[in-house]
Amino acid sequence: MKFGVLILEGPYQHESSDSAYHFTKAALEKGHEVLRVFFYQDGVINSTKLMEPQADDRHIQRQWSELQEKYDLDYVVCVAAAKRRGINDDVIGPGFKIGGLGMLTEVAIEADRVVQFGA
Amino acid sequence: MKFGVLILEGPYQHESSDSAYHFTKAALEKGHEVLRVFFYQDGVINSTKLMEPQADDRHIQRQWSELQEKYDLDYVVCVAAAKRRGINDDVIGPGFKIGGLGMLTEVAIEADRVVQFGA
Amino acid sequence: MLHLVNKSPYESACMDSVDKYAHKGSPILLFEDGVYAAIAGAAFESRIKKIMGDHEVYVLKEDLAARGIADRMVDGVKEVDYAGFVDLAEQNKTVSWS
Amino acid sequence: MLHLVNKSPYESACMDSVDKYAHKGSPILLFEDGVYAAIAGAAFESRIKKIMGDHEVYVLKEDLAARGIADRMVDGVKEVDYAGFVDLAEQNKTVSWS
Amino acid sequence: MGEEEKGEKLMIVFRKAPYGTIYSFEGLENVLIMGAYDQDISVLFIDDGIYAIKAGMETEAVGIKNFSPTFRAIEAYDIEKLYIDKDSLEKRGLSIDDLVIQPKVIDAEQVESLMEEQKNFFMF
Amino acid sequence: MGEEEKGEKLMIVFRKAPYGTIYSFEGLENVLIMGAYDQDISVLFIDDGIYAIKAGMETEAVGIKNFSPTFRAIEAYDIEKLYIDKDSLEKRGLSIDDLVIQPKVIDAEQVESLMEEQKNFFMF
Repeated sequence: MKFGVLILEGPYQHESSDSAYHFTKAALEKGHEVLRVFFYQDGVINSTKLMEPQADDRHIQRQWSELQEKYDLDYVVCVAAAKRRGINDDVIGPGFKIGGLGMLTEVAIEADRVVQFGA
Repeated sequence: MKFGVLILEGPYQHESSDSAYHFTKAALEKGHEVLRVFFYQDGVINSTKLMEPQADDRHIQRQWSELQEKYDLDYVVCVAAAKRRGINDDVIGPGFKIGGLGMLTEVAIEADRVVQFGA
Repeated sequence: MLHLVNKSPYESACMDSVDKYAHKGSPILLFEDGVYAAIAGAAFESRIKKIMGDHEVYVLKEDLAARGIADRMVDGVKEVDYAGFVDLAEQNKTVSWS
Repeated sequence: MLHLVNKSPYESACMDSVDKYAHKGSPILLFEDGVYAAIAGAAFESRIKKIMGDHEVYVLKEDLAARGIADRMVDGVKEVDYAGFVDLAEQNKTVSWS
Repeated sequence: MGEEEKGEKLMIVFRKAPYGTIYSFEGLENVLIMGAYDQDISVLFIDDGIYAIKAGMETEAVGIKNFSPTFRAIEAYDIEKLYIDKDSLEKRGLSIDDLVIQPKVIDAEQVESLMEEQKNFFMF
Repeated sequence: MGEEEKGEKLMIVFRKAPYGTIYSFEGLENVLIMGAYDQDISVLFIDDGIYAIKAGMETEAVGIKNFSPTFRAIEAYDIEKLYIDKDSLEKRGLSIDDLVIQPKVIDAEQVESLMEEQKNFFMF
């Protein structure tokens, strides 16, 4: 099945990004396609490579980047939401790209299911 | 009276930072002292000079920076919370400084009132 | 002690906590989405009126205006602007429920 | 349609919305802080049991374990792990209440 | 033109109050973008989301942009399926005449049925 | 040593559930720091905050650090005034023996009085 994933909350403050990550990973491990992971609202902050969590904590951006590399996933960070929150091409980690909100509509059209995390 | 202000939510996503800004400004205009504004949890994201809101929207970091300059205020961005969320010395705007969580305890001791925004 | 409430009573249980823990006579300030608690003719009206029996309830003018509900307030609710918010915080210790 | 709930019923009105709008027979998945809705012996127990009369209620194992409440679930609630969450999302359209 | 020709059935649900959080504003941005894709879009207002279209907002003093007039632009984007939950309105002390746009008033059962018809949702 | 000598009366209140949001974890970080300042600190658990000290958390599968053992360190920091609201516990199906620490169980009226005594609060 073709999934889309939408994330609306930032890293660490809410569990949404962790939940979305585990869901996406589980879907891929079961052989499903994940057409796109779209980062909207505070969700855009998950993409910053400037985060430096404590050594015994997970590194949310790197987890996402590693998953992207392993499965060659499409990660889109909404440009309008990102600009408001100080996220731009210079700070996003590997595997993320900044793109228009239309790319969320596209995945809603193409994917069988869009699963939303946070709001 | 000596006030302290504590902000726990990020810019744009929640109104807390706007409310804290209007409260701080009103307190200063009435002649009160504001000993420190402490940015904790997602509140640390208010300090990033990388934010670029739309032209017809307020620029939350600049509003805070201008208020700091006008009244020579003390703004502390919690280092542990900031590191988790990708905020560091290179991205904070004028008037903000990164500091330890102990500086929140200090203002709770010294200020007559700490007013908390968000949670 | 001044109790600050910034969430809608239809979405959040903040107001239940204030109702439970606030000392009789302590003022309550509704601001941000908290102002929706004081709309006349709404489901929460009877609750807020009951709460007003034990507490002065203030609403923040600026947040009322933003939401287009300044003319919908339950009788007896007191409007304050940010300067009035500062005065309340000067007169009372503050605690935030959100 | 699968209804996803990630907030505690003691803090948020999400579950009221699901109860109101979810079609009879639609499954509900409690995850993140939503899992607190299914604790046996808690105030929400009677509500969740009533909801279970109309809906299959699932809870996410990983979130139960994290919160130390895996052995506290109301009888009849079904545990799934993330792989099971994916299966539910494959079998149903999903809608998120948070 | 039949609905089949209009592409996928997608729904944007507004259920959060405005200004306290940005959900409804960024949700509206999403609606406007979706309007350009010629799909079968429905917009639904439930719970506190009904407050997002209250008329008479004056946001100057809070310093936040008033986005409610932009809801009027939805129809210009050829999105005509607008719905609002009757009970949410009543419970919150508003009527349809209090709003900047007049979605079709439906009850909770109709909300359920409408949701069941959709392919994908966005909740703001 | 009299309380007056211990400086200001400051209270940290935990009222949010763990892991769904970071409030309780970063609230705990704040408690540990405050412990170093030799003030008259009280820590109070109410509402969903009682879940932050549930025993038996196993967080490996969600990939988030289990912070509950750190609550046991509070006493080592010379913070001895720990309270929990009786009704919040009962309503949420827990008892004092279900917790990693055993704060003093008090009722809502005692919570009120305790809060009235404080100079400043932090709500997490």
